[in-house]
Amino acid sequence: MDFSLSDEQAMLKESVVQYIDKSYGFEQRMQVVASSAPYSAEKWAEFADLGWLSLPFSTDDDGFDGGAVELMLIMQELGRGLVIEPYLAAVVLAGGCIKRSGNVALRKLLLPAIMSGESVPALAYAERGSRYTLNHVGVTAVADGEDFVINGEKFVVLNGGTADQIVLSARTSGATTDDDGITLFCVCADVAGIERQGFVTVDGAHAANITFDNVRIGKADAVSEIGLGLGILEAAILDATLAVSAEAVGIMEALTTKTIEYTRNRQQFGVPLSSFQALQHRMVDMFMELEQSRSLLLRAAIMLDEDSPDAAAAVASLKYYVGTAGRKLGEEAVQLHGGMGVSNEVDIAHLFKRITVIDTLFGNSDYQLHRYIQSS
Amino acid sequence: MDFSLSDEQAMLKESVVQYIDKSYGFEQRMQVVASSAPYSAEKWAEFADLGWLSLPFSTDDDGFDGGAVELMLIMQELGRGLVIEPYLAAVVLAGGCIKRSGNVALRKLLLPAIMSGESVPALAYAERGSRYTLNHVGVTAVADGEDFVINGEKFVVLNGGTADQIVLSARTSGATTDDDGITLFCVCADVAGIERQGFVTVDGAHAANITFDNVRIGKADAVSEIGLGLGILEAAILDATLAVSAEAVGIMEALTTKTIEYTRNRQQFGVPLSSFQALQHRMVDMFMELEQSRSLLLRAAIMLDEDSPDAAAAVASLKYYVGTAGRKLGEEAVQLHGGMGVSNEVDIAHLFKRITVIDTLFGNSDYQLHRYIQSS
Amino acid sequence: MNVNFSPEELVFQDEVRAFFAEEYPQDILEGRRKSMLASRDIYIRGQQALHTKGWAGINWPVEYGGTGWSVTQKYIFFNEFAAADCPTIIPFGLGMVGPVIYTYGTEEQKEKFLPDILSSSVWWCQGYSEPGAGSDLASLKTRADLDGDEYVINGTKTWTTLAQHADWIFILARTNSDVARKQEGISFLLVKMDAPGITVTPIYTLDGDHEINQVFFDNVRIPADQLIGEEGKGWTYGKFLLTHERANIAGVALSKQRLRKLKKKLASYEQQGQAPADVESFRRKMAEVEIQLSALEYTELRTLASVSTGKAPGPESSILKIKGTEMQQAIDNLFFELSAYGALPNLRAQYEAGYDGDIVDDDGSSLTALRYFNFRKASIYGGSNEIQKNIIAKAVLRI
Amino acid sequence: MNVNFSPEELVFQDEVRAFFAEEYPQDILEGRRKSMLASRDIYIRGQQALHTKGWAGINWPVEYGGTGWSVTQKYIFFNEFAAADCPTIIPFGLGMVGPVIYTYGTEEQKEKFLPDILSSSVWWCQGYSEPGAGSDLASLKTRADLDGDEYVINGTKTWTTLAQHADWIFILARTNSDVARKQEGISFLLVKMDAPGITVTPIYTLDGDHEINQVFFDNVRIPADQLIGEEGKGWTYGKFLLTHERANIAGVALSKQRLRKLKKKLASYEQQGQAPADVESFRRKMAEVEIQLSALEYTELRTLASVSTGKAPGPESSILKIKGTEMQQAIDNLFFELSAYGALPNLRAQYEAGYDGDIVDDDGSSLTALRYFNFRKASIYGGSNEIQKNIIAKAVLRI
Repeated sequence: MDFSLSDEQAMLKESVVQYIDKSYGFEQRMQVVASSAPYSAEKWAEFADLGWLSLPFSTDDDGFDGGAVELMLIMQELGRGLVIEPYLAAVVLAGGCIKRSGNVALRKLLLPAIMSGESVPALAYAERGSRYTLNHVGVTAVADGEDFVINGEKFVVLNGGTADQIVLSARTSGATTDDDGITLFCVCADVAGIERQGFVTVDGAHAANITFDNVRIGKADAVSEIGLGLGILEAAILDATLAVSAEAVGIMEALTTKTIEYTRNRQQFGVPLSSFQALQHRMVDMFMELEQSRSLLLRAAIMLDEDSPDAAAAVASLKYYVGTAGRKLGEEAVQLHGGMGVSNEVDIAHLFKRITVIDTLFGNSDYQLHRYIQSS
Repeated sequence: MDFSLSDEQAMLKESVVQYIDKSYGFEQRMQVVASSAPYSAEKWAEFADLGWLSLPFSTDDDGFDGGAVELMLIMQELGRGLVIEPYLAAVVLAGGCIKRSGNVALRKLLLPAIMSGESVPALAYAERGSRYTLNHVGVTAVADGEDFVINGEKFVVLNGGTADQIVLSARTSGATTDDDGITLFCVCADVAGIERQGFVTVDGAHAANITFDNVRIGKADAVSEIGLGLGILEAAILDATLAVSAEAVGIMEALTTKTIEYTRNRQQFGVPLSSFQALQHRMVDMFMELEQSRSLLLRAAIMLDEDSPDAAAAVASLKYYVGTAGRKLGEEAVQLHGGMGVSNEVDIAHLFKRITVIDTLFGNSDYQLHRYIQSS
Repeated sequence: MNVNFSPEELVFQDEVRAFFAEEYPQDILEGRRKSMLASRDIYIRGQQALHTKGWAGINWPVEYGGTGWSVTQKYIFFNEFAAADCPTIIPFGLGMVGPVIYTYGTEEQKEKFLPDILSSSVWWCQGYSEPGAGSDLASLKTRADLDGDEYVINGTKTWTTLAQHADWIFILARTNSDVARKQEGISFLLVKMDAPGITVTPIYTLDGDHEINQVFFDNVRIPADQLIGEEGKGWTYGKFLLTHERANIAGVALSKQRLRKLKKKLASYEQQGQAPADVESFRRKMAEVEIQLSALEYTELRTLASVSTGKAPGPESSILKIKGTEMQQAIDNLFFELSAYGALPNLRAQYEAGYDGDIVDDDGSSLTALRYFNFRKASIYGGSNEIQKNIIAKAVLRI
Repeated sequence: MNVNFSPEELVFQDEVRAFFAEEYPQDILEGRRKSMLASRDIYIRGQQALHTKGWAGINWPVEYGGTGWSVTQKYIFFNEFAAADCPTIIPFGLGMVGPVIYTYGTEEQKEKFLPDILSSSVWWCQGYSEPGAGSDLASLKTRADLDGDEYVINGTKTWTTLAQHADWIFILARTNSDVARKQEGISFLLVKMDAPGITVTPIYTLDGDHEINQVFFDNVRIPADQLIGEEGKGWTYGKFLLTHERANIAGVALSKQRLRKLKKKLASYEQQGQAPADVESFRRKMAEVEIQLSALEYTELRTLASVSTGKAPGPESSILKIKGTEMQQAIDNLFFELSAYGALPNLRAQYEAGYDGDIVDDDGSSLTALRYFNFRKASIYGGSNEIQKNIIAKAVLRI
């Protein structure tokens, strides 16, 4: 057993920490959120320069071959800094499907553009009524000669409004919730028949509902083998679940630190808020939940990297835990900030909103506990 | 809507309060618990004199015709005073079955003896493996001419070790968990074939497992109609569930009051424990749970008395609540008493044990929530 | 003891039901059922409909134009009010300053202010909290200095709900700094919002809504007869106001209605095959809230019953605030959970009156996160739940 | 980062397993599996079996006869120890006074005491708490006055676990009252339990067990060389002891083993048709505990890993105490819940060695309530969980 970071990992961590502390201020972030742009293209280019966009891709694809531990390290800091750029959507979700593709030509075409920051794709998997189940795929892809014709709607596609490429799950055979018969495709967002209804999400990010109306696509655009896409999708979502959990831990860290700091400085009844024992004990509870979450994160990341048969259960337990404890911690942080906590001007409110949204992504804590029980 | 007590109810309450405060000290109680006797015969005689043993019986049977509100009033105080005498077992459970019997001769025979304190019966309904379901009856009563022959075992019969009469549920037809085919009988505890293995329960009361080995009994001893006993049993258990919930509320009151008093008097770090805000807020939580429990108790009692179709759901929700909140409150009381809380010398420990046991009686909070959902 | 309604009460219940089904503006109710957000106009029209019926002063004595209703009548009214999906009654006039004026005001003040409050022709807001004085309200710094027959007011109020709509504000201000206890120098004043020197600036809450404000007072002059009662007694009146408005403070009727809607939403999700994976666990959580609400309803009724026998609502009624807001928030959370990805789009605009773009979300899911966010305030305002616990500890448990 | 065991560690794991399967007294393990209560003799024989193997000083350095094991080895050992159902190692000698003696004791003291501790031929108990000094330990009143070359001890210790079996006791006593901070006048002393003037009286815990005691000191004289380290530094040594013994303090291995047993019990109840009515809800509660335990296991490993790199176990390890005891108590509670009416009979006697009466309860259910009751102490002793939170607030969060 060894819990120490390798030199490369320590360097990666250090560089992300420094970038977030020095170059990613809350006010700049809020300017982007207030603008019509979904994120800062400038920041995205910096991420590319820093190599972050290449992190999870294999050295065969000219990536840095980062695993779950590296993903954990970067996402924790993106969480702490409330980074609005679509790292999750483009790199972890869409990139995570593409990198697992056996379609070498497609990989060679798409991955370099993602790593350079030129392409910022999205993954469309959820549907109205699918909740969190990945095999619920009602969008159809019907073979027509060498082509497939896609029809249907995808729901709340993160970064879906401005993505240049859309990876989507479509049903090439079987019934709506069959495991078999799901194929992943990658389509250019501007092809005929795609309509995107973009919107802002409640945490200030951007997403879209996307309808496909007789969208024609070639076999060469299949990311997975025909009918066998669920495995790739599940693997990408597992990574993404770890990623948002790590992001949540970063947010929990920020919420805890900022709450302690606020109560130290805020005077009430002539003394600092932090001198009230009832509040102290609640902050200790926050701290303990943070530490327990860190532990489960570490555990899940290592198990994923070791390809442990319990990795899926470990990720489910992690996501369950950060869902429950993270949201509670967010509520406590807001409560202890009093009126300040519910003002949109203050970072606490945005950290709280993001950690709430994270609970919903890829299945909330209730769902994850259910999965954990089924898988253990 | 009217939440005020009638004059008779107010008098009843006052008399029980006074008795508990003046005549039922903790030390006397503990002497009885330490002795080999299951309870004090002297106290029991006093209960009879005070009319408590006649409370729930109809005026036709020379009782006082008390309803759920009266039962609530008396049980709250018995809880507060940690009364060890088997009021629940003899009067509410066994008496509650007998009073609903259509067998007038049996009623006229048994009830006067119960009301005078001469007979102290028990109700045997649970079995190994029945958990809390009343229709799980494996004890058989097979018709043999004018008689029934009883075989099988009843489990954890409260007051079962010394009861003179045993009311029991037995199966006269059908499969082990059928609703139909259950008959209630009343047998003399000393007839041939009954063996009782008595023991002390973890809260200091007495109970027994009772085996029936070819116990022969006459048709005249049937409390219910043949095969139709479940309804009576359910009604008696519903009353009893209200009764122990009221007892729990009395215990919660005592736990809260005593904890506040203890923390006021106990000095730590040079100041009273009660001056620590973290502990104050926890005591406020105790108080709030007590008040919420009181409310649900009142609601269930009134609904039972009004024969509301929602009465069973109201009792289930009450029992669920006092189970959850009561046990939490007990744990908090022990915790705030520190080392004193886990010493067998101190009343807190016994209040805590009793409220823990109450959660188990007639179905714990988990079971009651399940029932509530099914009945609403 | 009984909880059945008397024949007279049943007649009253029918009357209330008929009123909401027929007389009350139906367009308002329909809008609310579609989860539309309420505008200033909607609030006012709703309250004026009540006034027309004579039901605006729910807790007011008959002599001041109130209903004089019994506890049971109020209970019936609020249940029907919530079941009809009425927009909330803005409390600052009818629930707060009105009772202060008829209790402590002069005859002139009563004549001048009460009719407009009852008829909702004047919108009031409340100036208590300050940037440096939230839970520790008594440390407020806004000053009102007597200058001839005028008070000159300087300071900043914050957290002022819907001040942007308000015609008048009631404030607590310091009229005397030279006192032993900081509570003693505080007075209760009425200020017209168009007085020179008042500036209102919005504070956006975390859900993006403009509901609260800062109100700046820069040498604002008001006639001295806009002081309520005695100078320096403002703290007493302010506390009266906070402990007086207990009817419906727990919001039980509204929470019950929302729970009914939640159950409907779950049933419809189940029909469409999109119930939570562990639907029984969700049902247990709903049942737990429902039971807490049943308890709270009776805790409130017990409190009101005791008030109706002449006792003042005691500090134990802080329970109503704590548990009531906890239940509101628990229900918010269940709506959010049930909505899954549907909660993520921030589609406030499309629910506003006059919106005619595409409807992205047709079952109200997209408002669940926003409401959940917004109502985190419930455990903070009106004396935070921590302050309520301090009150119970001190005044009830005496520790 | 990795959590796989190295080949050497796997060999070690096999060795530990083989030891418990073959060398360790099997009658002890069988008795434990039947939920029998442990006697003095059983504890001692168990510890002596470890000693024979050289595994008694688990956390001790090799130079004092310890194992010198790595964090991973200790982790492996404690998991196997728990999985084999071994009776707990009584901590007062091996875990507490031993490390104090080899760290702060004189060479003479080391020679005199350490071998007997390692071989479990002497039973130690701990004299910290006093009737008036529980969580506020530093306010203790027991005095030790130097008289020539002897200390004269007067006072009362309470909560003294298994003092009835003990040959020696280590105590904190006040040797100087004339100090600025009350912590400063406290010394750490070793006392033989048969010294004249010592009286031990039992305190029965709420489950009826005799586990704790009061120990009275009435002019008890001990040689001055039974002082550890310097006079007045006892507080430091006492704190060292409390923060040093962190390995296994969270009890994760034991809790994991108990959770395995709970699952078995549930499976057998399901087979017999007597599972809880809402078995899924029970399973969710089990899963929640299991996840908390996984987290705690890693929190502990992280702490130990950081200690193994030379850092002292910090105050953040108070988490291990708080969460560890919470999990123990949560599992107690689940056992109690699952047992239903089977938990009610108080049948302690029939589980004791030598009992030959009727067996009322054959699945251990009747011990579940008693254990639940008894282990409420876990969040009180060793510095109550409230004190642990104060420590974290002050020393980690710096508030």
